[in-house]
Amino acid sequence: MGISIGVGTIIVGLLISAVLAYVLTKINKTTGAWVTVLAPFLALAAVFLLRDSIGTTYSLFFLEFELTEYGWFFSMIMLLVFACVSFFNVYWMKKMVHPAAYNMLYLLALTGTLGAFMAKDFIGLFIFWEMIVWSSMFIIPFGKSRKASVVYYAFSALGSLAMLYGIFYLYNAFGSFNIQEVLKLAATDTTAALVAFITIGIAGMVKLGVFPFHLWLPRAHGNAPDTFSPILSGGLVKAGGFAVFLIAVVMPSYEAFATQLQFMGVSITSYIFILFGAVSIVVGTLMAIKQDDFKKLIAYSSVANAGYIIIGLAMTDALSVGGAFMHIFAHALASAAAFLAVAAVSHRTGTTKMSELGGLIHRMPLTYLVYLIAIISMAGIPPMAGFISKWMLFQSMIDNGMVFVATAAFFGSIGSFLYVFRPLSAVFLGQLSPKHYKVKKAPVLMMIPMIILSGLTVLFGIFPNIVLRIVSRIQTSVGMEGLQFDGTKIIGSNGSLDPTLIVVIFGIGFMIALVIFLLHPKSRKVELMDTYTASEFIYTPELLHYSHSFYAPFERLYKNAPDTSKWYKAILKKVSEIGGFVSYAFFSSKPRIVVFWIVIAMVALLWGGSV
Amino acid sequence: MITIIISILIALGILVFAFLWQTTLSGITRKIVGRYQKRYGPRFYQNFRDIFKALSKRGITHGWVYSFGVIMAVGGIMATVMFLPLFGIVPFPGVDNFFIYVYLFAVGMLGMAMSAVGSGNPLAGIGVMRALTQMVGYEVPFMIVVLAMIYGHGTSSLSELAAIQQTSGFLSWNLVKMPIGTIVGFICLLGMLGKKPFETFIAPAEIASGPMVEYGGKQLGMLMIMHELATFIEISLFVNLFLGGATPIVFGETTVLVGLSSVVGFLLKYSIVYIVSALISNALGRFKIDQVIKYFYKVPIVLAIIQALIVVFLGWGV
Amino acid sequence: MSKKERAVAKRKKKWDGISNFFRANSIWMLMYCTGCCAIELPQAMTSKYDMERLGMGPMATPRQADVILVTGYLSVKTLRRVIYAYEQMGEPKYLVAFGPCTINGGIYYDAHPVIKSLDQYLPIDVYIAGCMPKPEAVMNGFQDLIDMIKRKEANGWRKYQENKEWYRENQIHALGELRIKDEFHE
Amino acid sequence: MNPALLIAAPLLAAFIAVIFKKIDKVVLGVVAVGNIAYSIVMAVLFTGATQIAIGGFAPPFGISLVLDSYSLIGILLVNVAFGLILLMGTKLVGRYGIVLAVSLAALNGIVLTGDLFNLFVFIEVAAISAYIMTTMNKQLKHTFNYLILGTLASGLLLFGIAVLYNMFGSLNIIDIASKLAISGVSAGAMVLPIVFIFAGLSVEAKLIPFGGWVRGVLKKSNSLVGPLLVTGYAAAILLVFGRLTSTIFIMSDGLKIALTVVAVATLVLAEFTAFSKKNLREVLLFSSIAQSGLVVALFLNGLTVAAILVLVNNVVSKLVLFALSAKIADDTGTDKISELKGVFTKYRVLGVGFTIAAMSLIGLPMFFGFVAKAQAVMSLFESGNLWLPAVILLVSVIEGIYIIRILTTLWNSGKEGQVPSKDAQKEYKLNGFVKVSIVALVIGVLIVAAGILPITNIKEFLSSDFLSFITRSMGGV
Amino acid sequence: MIQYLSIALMLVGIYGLLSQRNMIKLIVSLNIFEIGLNIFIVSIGFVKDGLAPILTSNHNSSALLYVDPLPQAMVLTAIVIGVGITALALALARKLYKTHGTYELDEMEGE
Repeated sequence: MGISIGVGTIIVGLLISAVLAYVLTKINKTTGAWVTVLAPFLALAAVFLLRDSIGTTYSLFFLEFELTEYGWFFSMIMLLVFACVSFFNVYWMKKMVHPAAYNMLYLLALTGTLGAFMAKDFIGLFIFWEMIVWSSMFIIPFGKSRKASVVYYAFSALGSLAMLYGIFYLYNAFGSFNIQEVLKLAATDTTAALVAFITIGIAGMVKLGVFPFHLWLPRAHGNAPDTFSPILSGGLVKAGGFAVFLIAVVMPSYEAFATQLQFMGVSITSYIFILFGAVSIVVGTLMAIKQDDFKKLIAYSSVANAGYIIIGLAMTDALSVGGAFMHIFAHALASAAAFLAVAAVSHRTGTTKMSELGGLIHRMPLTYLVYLIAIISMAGIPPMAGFISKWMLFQSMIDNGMVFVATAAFFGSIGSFLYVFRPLSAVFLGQLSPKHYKVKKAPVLMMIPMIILSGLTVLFGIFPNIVLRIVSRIQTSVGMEGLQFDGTKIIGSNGSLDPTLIVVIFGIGFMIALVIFLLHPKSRKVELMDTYTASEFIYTPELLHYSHSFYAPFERLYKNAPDTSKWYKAILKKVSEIGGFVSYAFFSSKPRIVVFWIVIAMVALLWGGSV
Repeated sequence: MITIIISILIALGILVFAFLWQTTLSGITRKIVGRYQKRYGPRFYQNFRDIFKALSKRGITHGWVYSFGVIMAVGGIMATVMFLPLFGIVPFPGVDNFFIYVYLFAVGMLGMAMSAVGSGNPLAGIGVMRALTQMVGYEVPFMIVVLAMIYGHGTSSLSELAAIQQTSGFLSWNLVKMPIGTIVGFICLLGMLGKKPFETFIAPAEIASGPMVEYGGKQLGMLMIMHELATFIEISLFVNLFLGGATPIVFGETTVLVGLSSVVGFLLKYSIVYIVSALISNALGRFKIDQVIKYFYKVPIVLAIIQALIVVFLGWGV
Repeated sequence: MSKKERAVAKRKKKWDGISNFFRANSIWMLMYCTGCCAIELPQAMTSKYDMERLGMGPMATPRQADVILVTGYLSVKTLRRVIYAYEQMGEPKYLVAFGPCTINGGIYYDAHPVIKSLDQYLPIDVYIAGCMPKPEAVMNGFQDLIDMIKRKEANGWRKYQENKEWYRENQIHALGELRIKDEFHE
Repeated sequence: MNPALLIAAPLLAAFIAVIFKKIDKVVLGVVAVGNIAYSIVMAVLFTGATQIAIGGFAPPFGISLVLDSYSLIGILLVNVAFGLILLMGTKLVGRYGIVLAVSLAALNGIVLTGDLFNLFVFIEVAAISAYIMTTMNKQLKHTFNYLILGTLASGLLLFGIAVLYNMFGSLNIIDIASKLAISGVSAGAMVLPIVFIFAGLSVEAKLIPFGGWVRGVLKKSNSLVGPLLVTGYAAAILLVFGRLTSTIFIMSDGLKIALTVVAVATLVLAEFTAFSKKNLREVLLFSSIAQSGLVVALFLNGLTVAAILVLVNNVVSKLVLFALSAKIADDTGTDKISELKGVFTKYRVLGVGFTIAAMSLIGLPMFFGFVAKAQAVMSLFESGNLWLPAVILLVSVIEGIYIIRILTTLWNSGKEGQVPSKDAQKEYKLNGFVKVSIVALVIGVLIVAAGILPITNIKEFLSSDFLSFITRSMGGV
Repeated sequence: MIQYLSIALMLVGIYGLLSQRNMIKLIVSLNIFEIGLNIFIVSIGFVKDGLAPILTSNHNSSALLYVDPLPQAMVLTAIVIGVGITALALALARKLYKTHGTYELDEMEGE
């Protein structure tokens, strides 16, 4: 045929497959779900093949696309997540009320993300950006909550409309919608740059779920259908990183704000963004520790991780941006894997409440391993990909001497041990509840994507340079200094890291431990209930399982902390009250009241007009 | 390739030394504490006896994660030790990053926590909860102080940080340059070691030794090895970061003598720190876990931030 | 016995010998303080007699402990718990019984809920005499235990393994039901 | 092409209907279709702005109709909206055929007329037919309220017109405009007539605090009256607004600010009120008040094109939304959002139409609403106004929240905190929904088409001849 | 002078609308307002010493001073409309009286 694959072809293909998925699901649910599996994989292959043609522009009808280094990177992450998660759709078809719509919207969301990452102009970016919003907005209410969708839309709208303001402001100032061109021009004009930074930055912050726009994450992620939560957390949220990257690095902010007051090595504007990131790390961590719902916990952890990403991007030095990119990548893989593990658990047990679960390692060992790897990466422990990114971020934080931000980051990093351990302990370890005795292993098809994601997490934890070289190319393509490598070593500013060596040494340590273990007498296998109870006889596993309000002593310390959602609720309540007042005062059924207002208004107008 | 193998051999040597030294020192400390309490105290090699006894016993297992976690814990801690510089010998030069110790250490801790909770005992769960909560308390101020140090000295390599302190004798120690930081570091060290008053997660009388509640036999033995190694890591971190590492106590021309005396110097400082912490531990009672957190977020963290601000903004202590 | 088997047995014996050296000098106690004899333990542990000298120390759970100290009389209710605790201990394990109550019920010889003769239900390695035994006696008893371990005579746990049925029969005979369900936990 | 036919035909139909009462619906239908067809033909054959004199007096004397691109859009909008509303609510027409025909004539007249007094007459006629129509809702008290306020408003309008006549001796809008240009009347002198005309029109255009009658009248209105008042009437009145602001409203800065404040306050307050409401029709009526405020604000800032786009978007989407809501309310007996969970699961086509209209209303891209909003924001930027775009965008967040709240509730049954399931689905029964669904869907397709096509190259579209010709040929001069 | 009077009449009408709760009185107020307005409009067209704007055999020159006829035509229309509305309003009032048994707006039940 001779059709060369281009971005346009991929987008059209995805749109067609979305329609196809809708039609096929109407005919046969499973077939439709398979379309959602195949389409992202084909797109993944196609985008991967486009690696060589980076820099070319494509046009589709009226939209123009440009394949940039970073667009390619983001698209790959997104497609990877979508491709892996879609296996789960097959199992969820029976549980959905609108399966056909779900499949279609699922692929539309994918199209939206790809389009946004590859758009050449702001209008294209905005169109696809909103496409992500409304496609996912319709999926979320298929889950447990309708309100969640409204909250999600409210925040998304705030972000995207801020972005729209920025886009038109820039268009008015520079007369173009072309992203690269406009941003380069904006860098020369501090006011325009500031407007762009704030407006598009807010869009990014909302998508990432950075404080104070983080409230939609736990609600949307926690209540979305189990198969869609990984997409939200692993995929769509990362689009926010893209937006922040545009204004922080592509613009680039360090040139635009060079005349501003410089504080801790960055401009004051960037520093404020960084502070928001720091706050969201703390808030995300504290809230995640509190949650009882498995999914909400991971959602809040996404808030905390969003903080790292925004800090890294806003610091705009080679190491921090590299770290942010690595973090985007690592967190996408890890949180998708974690959410998939939740989905598998939920599929088998029907609940995501941690206090109702326990001891599932004895029934779902592989799912446990997947979750373990995911949380090790999320907590930033070697040898997983998450460690690399955190290390890089810490390096540049220390380099800039950002004491308070680093305090938050350290707190978040150590705090993440707390919240990632809780599901591990409460869901997988501990006592198995009798009602879950008959729980089976996760189905094979579910295992495939989980193993792929975990495998990649480990692989890029051991050989992060595979990713970091791409990141380095991205950095040079936007005119930054690239990351430095030496073999398997990553050169930091005040030290270097050799993840491969760490793994080797860890392997040696593990082998020694294994040898010690094997040399000594074999242990006797005992029942799970045969455990130290001060010689008391206990027969109910639930009573011997510590999972309810796990960190109670710690939670007590901040139970009176201000609740951000209350602020928003207060605002909306005020809006409602004003509305009620307007409705009561102006829209009366008594003619004399309205006449009174007319008279007042006319007098005011006459007075105002004659001034 | 050869260099890596040599490095690994050196690292293994450090591992063996660390184990032998710390286990002996623990025994000696037990003896000292015994005398302190007007007792005779055990033999100095009592800890070896305990460890090997435990290893030789036939324990129980609660499933694969129970044993796997232990192996992961010991493996992780061993790997951490192998990265440690000792007496100025750096097995893997250039990558002895401070953060590696913090996070590689966490592998071990995670393994142990996993294994402990995997036993299905709620007391283990509570113990792990307390350990993690306490970790949030002590790690953050400690890391802030170290941040200040790395910012000031421009390197995060442990050996280089130690070497910088060896340039002009006692006065270049961070103990002198960052006194507030050292105090914070020492308090955090007590927390790390789980010494009283920060003994919340073991609390034998309250939660039956917390995470260790189900261990017996070889798993317990391995965890004891891990404990000794972890202590070694923590104390050498402290010595290297604040007390100048392997500083010689004899000065002169003879390099061998100076070198040997620096070994002695390191071990001396090490012993003093460990014994002092043990004595403090035996003189104090135990905090409740929320008191621990409150304490760490009231005193050390504020001091740590003050220290960091002094370093970052005033440039003192560089 | 083939040559190979003999070699294995020899090695095992040797290994056991080394192990016993460590075991003898590192005895961790689980104190089952149901009776009055327990009052003598603090003295034995603290500065006057300093049990730690012998490498002994208190432990929190049966899993970690090597020796269980039954300090005094046992009732039907407590025996169940002692058996449960004993069975939870890792091997090798030893049992030290304090006072006459564990032998024949002591001053409770005619009390109906009191278990008279503990060795019917669990193997006892060392008895310590006295009502209550003085700290010196306690220390003496522990020293005996250490010697026995060194001489490989402290084989109570083996005896228990080998005669499990007999012990179990006695236990059930006395207690009716070994593991009971009480009202608190259902 | 004489546009007077658009006014005459419905009037004639009304007379015929008076005489032959049995065929009133047929006549009305024929006239409605005929008007649509005729206005389309006029649009196709449109060559340039003309003034058509009525009764042989050449302008500025006598009554004249103005046919320019602006009024062309107006008549297309009014006639098509009227036709569609009629199509969806045929059953409700009943004995009101005559009134509807008269109102059609009056609406066309409002849009077309170039004479101020004639405008007043048409507004009065339209208002009277509206009063009569609203009696369909059986809310006579509110109708009475509407009547009092409407009459007062037209009195104020007439007063303003009279003052203008006193000043210029003419009633022809174009004539006054040219006289204004020549004589250079001070802005201060224009305050009195402008404020009175503004107040008079605002009552019909539903601006806060003038349009106090709206809630009572529209809250319980059926699928014929409600949509007509929200779309056809609003469109006609707002277009008059636009025509007057761009021709004879010579405003001092103070007056401009004062009027803009009223318009923007309407936008903000009405969106807030809509947010606080729990019933479908109430939400929508306040939303349309807000949109009126936005349109007026844009007109006052001289951004005719943007205002027209916003108006068209509002008319088209509100038509569907209001008609469907009223339909659902008529058939299920309630329009409380919380009691209508999962309505669309059964009536999917209806739901799709509703959803598209709603998403266009909040201005998501790929729908026509985005084009309108983009144009509004961009032209405001171009005119150097930085705060109004921010207000518009912030307010549309609130708008989005309540619209999405409606959509998610209406699409999904099931309690909060539970996955929706088919078993929990409440049964709803709608009568004759097929026709309504088809209309909604067709409009939906048009909205999407109109939303996608312009963004093929939005930059050029927004500055294209197509849009600028609206302003260029406006006013016939 | 007559213009001020007419404006005063309009204000009286508006005062009536503001103060009255009885439907009939409201309608009366509205009529007063309209009458004031009509007088005002007529007064606009008044030209001192002007003739009636009717072409007769005596007055047939366009150079003569006429009273402006247009306001009068306007007022005629306005009066017609006003009557129509008054009739409609009264009909409504009557209908409301039938259902509620009162002309007082405040005494009516329901929203």
